[in-house]
Amino acid sequence: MWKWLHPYAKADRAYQLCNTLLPYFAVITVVCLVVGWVWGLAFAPADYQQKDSYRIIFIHVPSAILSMGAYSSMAIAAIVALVWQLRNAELAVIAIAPVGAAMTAIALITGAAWGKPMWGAWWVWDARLTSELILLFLYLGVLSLYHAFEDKKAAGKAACILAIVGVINLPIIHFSVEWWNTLHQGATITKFDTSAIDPSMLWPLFINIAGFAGFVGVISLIRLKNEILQREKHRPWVRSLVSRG
Amino acid sequence: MQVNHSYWQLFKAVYSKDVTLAFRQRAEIVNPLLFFLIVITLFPLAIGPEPGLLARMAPGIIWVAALLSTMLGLDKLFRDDYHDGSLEQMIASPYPLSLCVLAKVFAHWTITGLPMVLMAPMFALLMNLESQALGATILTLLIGTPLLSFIGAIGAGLTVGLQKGGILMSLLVLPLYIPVLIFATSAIDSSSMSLAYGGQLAILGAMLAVACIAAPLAISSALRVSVS
Amino acid sequence: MQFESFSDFIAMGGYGFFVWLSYGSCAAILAGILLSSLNDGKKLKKEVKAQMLREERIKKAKEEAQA
Amino acid sequence: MVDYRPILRTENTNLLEVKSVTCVKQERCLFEALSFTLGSGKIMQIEGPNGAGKTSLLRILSGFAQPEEGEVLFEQRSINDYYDEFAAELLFIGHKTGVNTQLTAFENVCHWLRVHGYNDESQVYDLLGKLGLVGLEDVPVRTLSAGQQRRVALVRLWLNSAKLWILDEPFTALDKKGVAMLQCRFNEHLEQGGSILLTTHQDLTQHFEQLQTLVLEYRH
Repeated sequence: MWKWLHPYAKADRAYQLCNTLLPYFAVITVVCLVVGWVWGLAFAPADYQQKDSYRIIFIHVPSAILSMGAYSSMAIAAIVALVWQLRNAELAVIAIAPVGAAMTAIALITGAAWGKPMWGAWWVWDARLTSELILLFLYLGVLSLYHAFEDKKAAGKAACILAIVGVINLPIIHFSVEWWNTLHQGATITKFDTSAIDPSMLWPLFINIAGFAGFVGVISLIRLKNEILQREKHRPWVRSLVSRG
Repeated sequence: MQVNHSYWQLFKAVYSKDVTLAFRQRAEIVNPLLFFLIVITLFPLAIGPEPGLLARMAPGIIWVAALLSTMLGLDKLFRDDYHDGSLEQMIASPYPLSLCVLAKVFAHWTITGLPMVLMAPMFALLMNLESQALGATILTLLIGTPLLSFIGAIGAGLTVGLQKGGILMSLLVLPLYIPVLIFATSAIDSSSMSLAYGGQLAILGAMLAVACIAAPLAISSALRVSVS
Repeated sequence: MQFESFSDFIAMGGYGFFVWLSYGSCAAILAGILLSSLNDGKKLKKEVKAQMLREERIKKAKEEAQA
Repeated sequence: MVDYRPILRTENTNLLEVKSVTCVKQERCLFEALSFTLGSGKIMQIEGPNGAGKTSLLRILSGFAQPEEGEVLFEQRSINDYYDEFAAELLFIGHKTGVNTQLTAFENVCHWLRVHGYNDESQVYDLLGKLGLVGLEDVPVRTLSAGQQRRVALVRLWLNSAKLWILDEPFTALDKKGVAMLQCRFNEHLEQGGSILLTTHQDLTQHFEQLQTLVLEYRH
């Protein structure tokens, strides 16, 4: 199984792979995001209870899902990097982290903006919002640890270790926060029942999720390309690539 | 020279070195405790001295203070060994590095965690905590503070090679402390309401068991990265 | 189309501020990270080019010194 | 601990084998495709200007740092895969000597012995005396001079059964007598079939017949 993967362990092949994948991801992203946003904002019917404010769901839910998804893919890359000593996987960890942090930030901001009309407060110590906030701290930890090291080889390894420690802790944190929340829950919080959502709202949601996933892919690929270039700066293939155009 | 491998001997050697050093520079033991005490003193001054309010907030205050004073000692955990080259000698020993790390974490707990457990009754008195909650406070500190040392040591190992590792370490470690904080404070809360708190203690114990096994591995690989 | 007019669309049934705040900040963050990533790549390529030119200059100077 | 290792040691095997090792630091290539071997009973001096990568090389050979490419074999096995076994046969003394300045000389040496699995502490006092630290055995090391502190670290050379010694600038801060003692100890170790890898700016050619030298150049 590893045979077909092996060539991509070489930096220049990985760079080429990024280049081939990038257009597909870009097309998916642009199409899905345009369709999803227009549909979600203008064509999806208004919610019976929350009226038009529920339209935030079309960016809040995808960004929340992708913030978790990006973290788990980052952790998988970190495990691959440490176990099989693959340099490119290490770079992938660093490439995914910023876009994951951005997704988390979007989920938090949209959550707050949705919470104000619904709950009457910008911030509520709701279990999901709280664990999202902690997730943001974990992302920022990985990023700031990476940037604190001068030796980027050591930086990559350290970031990988932290990402793995984080992913082991994440379920524990999530579970504990949820449990803490049910313990302290006040009466003001209304729960959203997402399972009973109407298909006419579900479709734009799915399309938006696909669009956000594509966006995470696009940014990860671009940043992975950058990281490879940065690390292989002095290699001949980079030079010929640059001088070609 | 005779070579005689004994894991227990190694554990003792590393542990006793750290503890001896701490006892030679008393400040290392006393300062975190004083810090703990001062933080706890600040709360009544900030939020008012009503006994009811204090008792309500006591578990949280005691635990936040415990988290912060554990962080104080963590920065030093590997720093001296890193700078004088002892860490390299530890890596270049025929023993597994994780065992040395286990001994060092245990020593750190003896120096910072254990005194806090012993002083807990006094803090509970200061905060007007109900007497039935005292047992829970001591028990959660007893199980929770080694957990803090283990998790914190991962951060300390990752940042030991950095110039300004101290603040960064707090940023990395504090989010990971959240589950400990939640379960410990809720155990004290339950006990002050005369409810059973065995469940929370069991969860803390389970986390400690996992940390005992997994954390030394993470810490030793972090140290290898920092040394390279 | 769920809305009668463009102003209705902007008003979002009274929730316009919150909806547009979310979408606006989301778009800003997405665009920001995309542009900065692309910009990083361009900067890197420029750096490599500059390094190559520098090396060429050193080489030339050495050759001239020899000749 | 039981030794399960297969017996591979024939007389002329190479103790240490370096296979096309490349080291890149801070985006600067220090050395590329470096290969050499070190047999038992041999001493090798690594020379080169500051910044040529001497210390980096020693750290790779001791297994602290990983090379960009290539591998290091000790008794024909990769040091990374069998690190604990390799460490049992390695004595490393770097720039940072691993001496804690708060502890006394005696405590330092004993701690080192215990961490490395040696448990005979009877000779420590005598050896400290032999190295000119009489009366200083039980004062904190921070009160000693730089040369004396280095001697505390170098006592380990008399207290180990490692085959391979890797020493980074062992002669720093030592006086003439200290240097002579060290060279004498090196010869003993070589006669017993041990090997030494060291960096130093001293000229060692007169003192060791089997001296090999490896010159690293500063690369831009």
